[in-house]
Amino acid sequence: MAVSCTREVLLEELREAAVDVEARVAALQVEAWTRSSLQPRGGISRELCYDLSNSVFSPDGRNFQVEYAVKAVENGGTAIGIRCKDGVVLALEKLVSSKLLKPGANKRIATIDRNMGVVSAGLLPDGRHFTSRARDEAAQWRRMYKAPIPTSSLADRMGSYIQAYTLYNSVRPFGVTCIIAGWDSEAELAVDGQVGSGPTVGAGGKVDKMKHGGPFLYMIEPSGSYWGYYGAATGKGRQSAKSELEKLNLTEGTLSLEEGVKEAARIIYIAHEDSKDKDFELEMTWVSSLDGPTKGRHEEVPKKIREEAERLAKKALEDDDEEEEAKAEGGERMEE
Amino acid sequence: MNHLPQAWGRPRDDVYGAYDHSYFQTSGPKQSTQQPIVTGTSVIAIKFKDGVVIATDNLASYGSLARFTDVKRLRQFNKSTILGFGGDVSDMQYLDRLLLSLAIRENYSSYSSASDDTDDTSNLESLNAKNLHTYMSKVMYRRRSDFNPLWNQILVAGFGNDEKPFLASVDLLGTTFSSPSLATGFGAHLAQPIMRKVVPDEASVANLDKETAVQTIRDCMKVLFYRDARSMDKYSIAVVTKDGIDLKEDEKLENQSWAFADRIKGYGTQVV
Amino acid sequence: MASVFTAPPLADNGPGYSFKQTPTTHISADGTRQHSFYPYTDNGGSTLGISGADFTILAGDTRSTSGYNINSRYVPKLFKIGGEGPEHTGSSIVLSVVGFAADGDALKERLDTVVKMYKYQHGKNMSVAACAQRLSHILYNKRFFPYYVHAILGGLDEEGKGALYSYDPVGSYEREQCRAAGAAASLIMPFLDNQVNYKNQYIPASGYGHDLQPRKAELLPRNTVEELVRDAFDSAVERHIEVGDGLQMMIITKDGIEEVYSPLKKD
Amino acid sequence: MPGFDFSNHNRNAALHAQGVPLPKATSTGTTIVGCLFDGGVVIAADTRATSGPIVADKNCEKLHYIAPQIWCAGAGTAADTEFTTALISSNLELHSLSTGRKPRVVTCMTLLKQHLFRYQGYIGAYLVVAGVDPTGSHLFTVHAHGSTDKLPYVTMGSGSLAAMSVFESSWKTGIDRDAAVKLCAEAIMAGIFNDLGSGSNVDVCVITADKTTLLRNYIKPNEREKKKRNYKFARGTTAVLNEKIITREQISKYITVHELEDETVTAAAEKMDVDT
Amino acid sequence: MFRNNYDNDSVTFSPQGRIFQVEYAQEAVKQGSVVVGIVSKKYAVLAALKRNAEDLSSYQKKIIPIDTHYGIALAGLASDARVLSNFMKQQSLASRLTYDRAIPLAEITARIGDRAQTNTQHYGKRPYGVGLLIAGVDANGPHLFEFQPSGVTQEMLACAIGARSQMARTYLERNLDEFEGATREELIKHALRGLKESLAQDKELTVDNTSVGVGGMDEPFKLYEGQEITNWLETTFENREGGAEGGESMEVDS
Repeated sequence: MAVSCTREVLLEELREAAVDVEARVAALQVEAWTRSSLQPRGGISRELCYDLSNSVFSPDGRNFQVEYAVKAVENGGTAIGIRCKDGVVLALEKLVSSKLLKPGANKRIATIDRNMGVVSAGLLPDGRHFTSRARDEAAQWRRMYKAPIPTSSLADRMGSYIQAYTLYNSVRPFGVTCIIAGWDSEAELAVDGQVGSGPTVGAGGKVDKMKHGGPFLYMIEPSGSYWGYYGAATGKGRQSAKSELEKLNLTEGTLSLEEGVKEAARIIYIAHEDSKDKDFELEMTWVSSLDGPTKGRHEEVPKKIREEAERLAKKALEDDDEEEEAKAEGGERMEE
Repeated sequence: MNHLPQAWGRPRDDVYGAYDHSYFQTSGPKQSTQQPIVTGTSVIAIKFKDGVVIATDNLASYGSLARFTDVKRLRQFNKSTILGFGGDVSDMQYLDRLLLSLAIRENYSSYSSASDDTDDTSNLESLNAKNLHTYMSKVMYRRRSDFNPLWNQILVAGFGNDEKPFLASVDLLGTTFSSPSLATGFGAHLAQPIMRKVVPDEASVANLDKETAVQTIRDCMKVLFYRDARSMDKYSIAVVTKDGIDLKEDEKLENQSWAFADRIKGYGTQVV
Repeated sequence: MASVFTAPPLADNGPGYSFKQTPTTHISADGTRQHSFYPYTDNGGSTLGISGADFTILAGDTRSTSGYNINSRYVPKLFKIGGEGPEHTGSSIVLSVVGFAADGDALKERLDTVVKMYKYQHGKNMSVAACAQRLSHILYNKRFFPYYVHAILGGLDEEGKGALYSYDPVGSYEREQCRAAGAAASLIMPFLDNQVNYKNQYIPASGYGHDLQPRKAELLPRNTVEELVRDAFDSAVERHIEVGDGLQMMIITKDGIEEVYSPLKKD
Repeated sequence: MPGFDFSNHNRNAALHAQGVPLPKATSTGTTIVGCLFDGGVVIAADTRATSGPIVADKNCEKLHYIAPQIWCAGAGTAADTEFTTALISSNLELHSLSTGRKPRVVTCMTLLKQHLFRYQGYIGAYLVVAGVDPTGSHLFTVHAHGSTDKLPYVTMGSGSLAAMSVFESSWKTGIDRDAAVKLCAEAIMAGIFNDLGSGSNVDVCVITADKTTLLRNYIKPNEREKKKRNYKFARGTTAVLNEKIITREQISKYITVHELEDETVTAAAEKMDVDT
Repeated sequence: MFRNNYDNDSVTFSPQGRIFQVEYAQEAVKQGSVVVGIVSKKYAVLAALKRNAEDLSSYQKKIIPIDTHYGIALAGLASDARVLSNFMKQQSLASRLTYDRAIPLAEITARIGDRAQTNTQHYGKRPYGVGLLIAGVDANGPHLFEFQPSGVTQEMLACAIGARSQMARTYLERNLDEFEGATREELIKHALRGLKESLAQDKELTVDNTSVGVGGMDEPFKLYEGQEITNWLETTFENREGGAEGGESMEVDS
């Protein structure tokens, strides 16, 4: 260090040293805390091991195991759902963990009954457990009511199922957040197995101008709480995805399914920006109204449409980069 | 000596009298299905070189009353398999719902194993007719063994594991058999003799074309309408081939001939 | 008035009931009418097994009937048991079932599963003697709701000699030289007694009157047995209405199972 | 004839009450058909007689003579069809002799129905009566309970449905003799091959105004294959336990013996219908 | 990272959202000797290095044919593999009996995945300590699936698990684009070479310590061991650069 030091330089050094010291102290503290299983945010409650088992409230009223479960969700790929006026689209950023994986074979968006889809982010096996339970619920509903399960009822049942896993310390919470997309049929549904076309006289139980069905989108967190969404996002890149979704002002309900597919691809590509180092595969599915492309069925977005959406997404990203460069150059020019 | 198996291993009817089944009852009258109530009559089907033709009339009888006249007794399972139901209509509806849940489950696995390059997941391997027939026979045999039968006889038409036309029957006892032509109920007595002349054996199936097969089935439906007191002249007919199922559900019997009646006077001595 | 059909063969409401088993309607004392479901029927047909020095032949007709109707002219009654996969490759045991076909199929599948699991767990094939005993247990398991079938099991024993086991519907079994089962059993069995075990045959000029020596039974060569089987079934078809359409034969030798199909009269 | 006599009925009911099972009349399978044509009528039948699942006779005759131009095909209990047709045939001949005219089919039908009605169906005879008489050609069916039909084509027996399916799909009004014979044969074959109760051969009888042609075994579609092995036993295979010889002189004490000249006559009479 | 508090059972998340018991189970897979799986357009091949306790003891079974159309290769706790393979055998037979159909490999893999998942969510249960490669041919063609103790199952073009399997995986990644169109023999050679990569320097692939499982569109899945794999071993390692083995033609009962 140079010998000549004016007061300002000394102050500067002190200030730097202070910062330096502070950082080191913090690191030590982190070290201390983690060693004794203390966490910066947990504070006292973790010290007394309230975070070790499920169903246990800490003094400040939190179930730490559920909060840790949410952490597991965050390191999975980004998953989003967009509710459009004539359908719902689900998209998933599937990080490719090894070149040996068979491309396009490991589907992670599942179909429930025929008109609903579920995408999950977090521990994959937990996601599959969620899916198989959802399928059982849908089958049980059909057995009981001889009609497909409404998406809201499925979300409600799955919410309570997930929540149940936070009540006992003999189980751990689900390490997934799931987005449920569904299109409830707008047509007057026949009872399953019905024969004949019903009475030819009288209303035959039909109420005209009764409108039902339409697009539905729900997201269920490890705590079991769920909300209805116009646009939902979860997983690693959920922040950037959420801000993009908000820009689409979905609340007006004017977005068409075709545009929704393109937006979804673009948002996934943006969300992928902060894990650029890993290669990824875009998986996209959609469910449309009866007169839409999938005739009320939840299906994978056809390859042609998906690749077109990816092409546009990549182009959109390049345009944004140029814009930033232009802005950056603009910025420098302004400074000189 | 009565060689038939019923006489094996139990006291002889002709000495001790018919066995009184009521002794089985542990408590109260039996609740499960013991007789068909609303019934569908014959289902007939015939194999030809490119697939199978299957037909049923659209009637559901309530005893001798023609109760429901637009009941579709041909139910499609997937793109290449169709089932024809004879016997109790309520059991048919239960089985139809069972098949719907099976189709939904099958779609799950065929969807998940769809590799990237196939856009259309429907042609992916799902259950073919042979698989479905095996499944149905297990369901029927299990219900029979619980003394709570599904009172139906079902013909399953489609394609087998060897991509060749497949036609087989399963009934309320779980008895299964396959043949170039099949018919349930009255059809076994009235339609089979006609169909067996057209396809006496598997070899003749190979040179039976679609038109002749469909015409044979239409003739049989006419004969059944003449002679089966629980039949109707409105029927459904389906042709299953490799490129899918052509199902028509509101066919009407044509060119009936009642000419034999024009010179009949009375039943015996009446001459005028 | 349409010509009335004669009553008995035509089952009134049940689909395809055989002439004896239309659902019985039991009218109890207080007049309540209770229909009961009869779980069995008889699908006719006949089977036959003959074992020789180093082979066993199992034969069966392929006609399936219910009442006076023919269900199908080709429904096999002989099944390979064990071996690999659905084609039973490498199997050396054959089961023949006759009587109520649905029970027959169920029995065949139960035994096949048992033998396949045995191979999976023990790494070697099940002997025909063990398989025979296992079949007896399967049958006796349902002693009070029997499999209404007459089963015959064929294979090669440990020394490579032909082995034949025949069963009653509830599992009592014994090893035999030859056995006929099913509808025409009473027609075929005497023929077998005479032609396979040489009963009532004496060696000419081997003595006078009572001390004429009975002819000793010996193991017959394979083509003799095949001819006997063919003639047995031809005769059975002549005199029994439920037998006909086709003859399916399976010949079990140390080199595996050879299957032969030949037509029978279709009336 | 006083009114109905139900004493047998009461006896049967009493016996049944004691637990004695009633004799069950097994349905003897059969396929018989009849069909009118321009100028006459044809009837046909299969030749299998069964008792339960056992074939009693492989080549029996089901076409019965009633009158030179009236023949009858019988299904149901064999003895009943045999004796009922024989009884009516003789009564009809007496009637024809007393009226001095050829017998009429309608007379035969009436005799049959009244006879059968009297026995309330207990005589299990299901008959197809056909013939030509001065008033024209006629075809009737008579059921065991006494009801009759008059139709252009009829079928009876356990194979009646199989036969009827052939008629319903191929019969046309005003068919000629050869077409009718072919149709009836086709109908019987449908019964033979689809109904277990019918089998073996096709007998046909064509009756026209001038003559009747009985075509016994018109079609034989079920010839038996030659046996694979020869089952002739070597002489001495059966033990002879004891022997007793009675000469012609000793026997003549009880019966009178005639010497017949021609050996072949007796041989022919005894020739049994051996299916080689 | 200090984690002794969160690794006692499989129902406790660590602050980072990890379940250490599951990760430890994945370590158990690495204790097992290496197994390799490769699939091509028409064939599915498994190759396994068998280990024996001592020189005179028998070798641990590594490849189990489950049904005529597929088999599995295991790495890790053999007893856990036995439990899973019995379940798979029973499910395969059930599919044959109920539908008369070879069970789709995606279906059976998903079922054992779900089964493994429950072991990671309930107290008192432990994850399976074994990894599986499920290889065979079903109605949709050849497939290769990897099953991990966490319940994760992935369909792969090629895969290797077990001790030092990373070397094998690197070999497989380098030759990835040759597998699609490879012939039956080439595929087996690749598998054996992949296996060899993961061997310690002094170890050799011999007829005793190697087993191969091959299934194809037109042939049932079959296990080959002992003498049956001599020529595969010889042809595979004959053209090795060193060629040292070439000279050693004498039959060595190693």
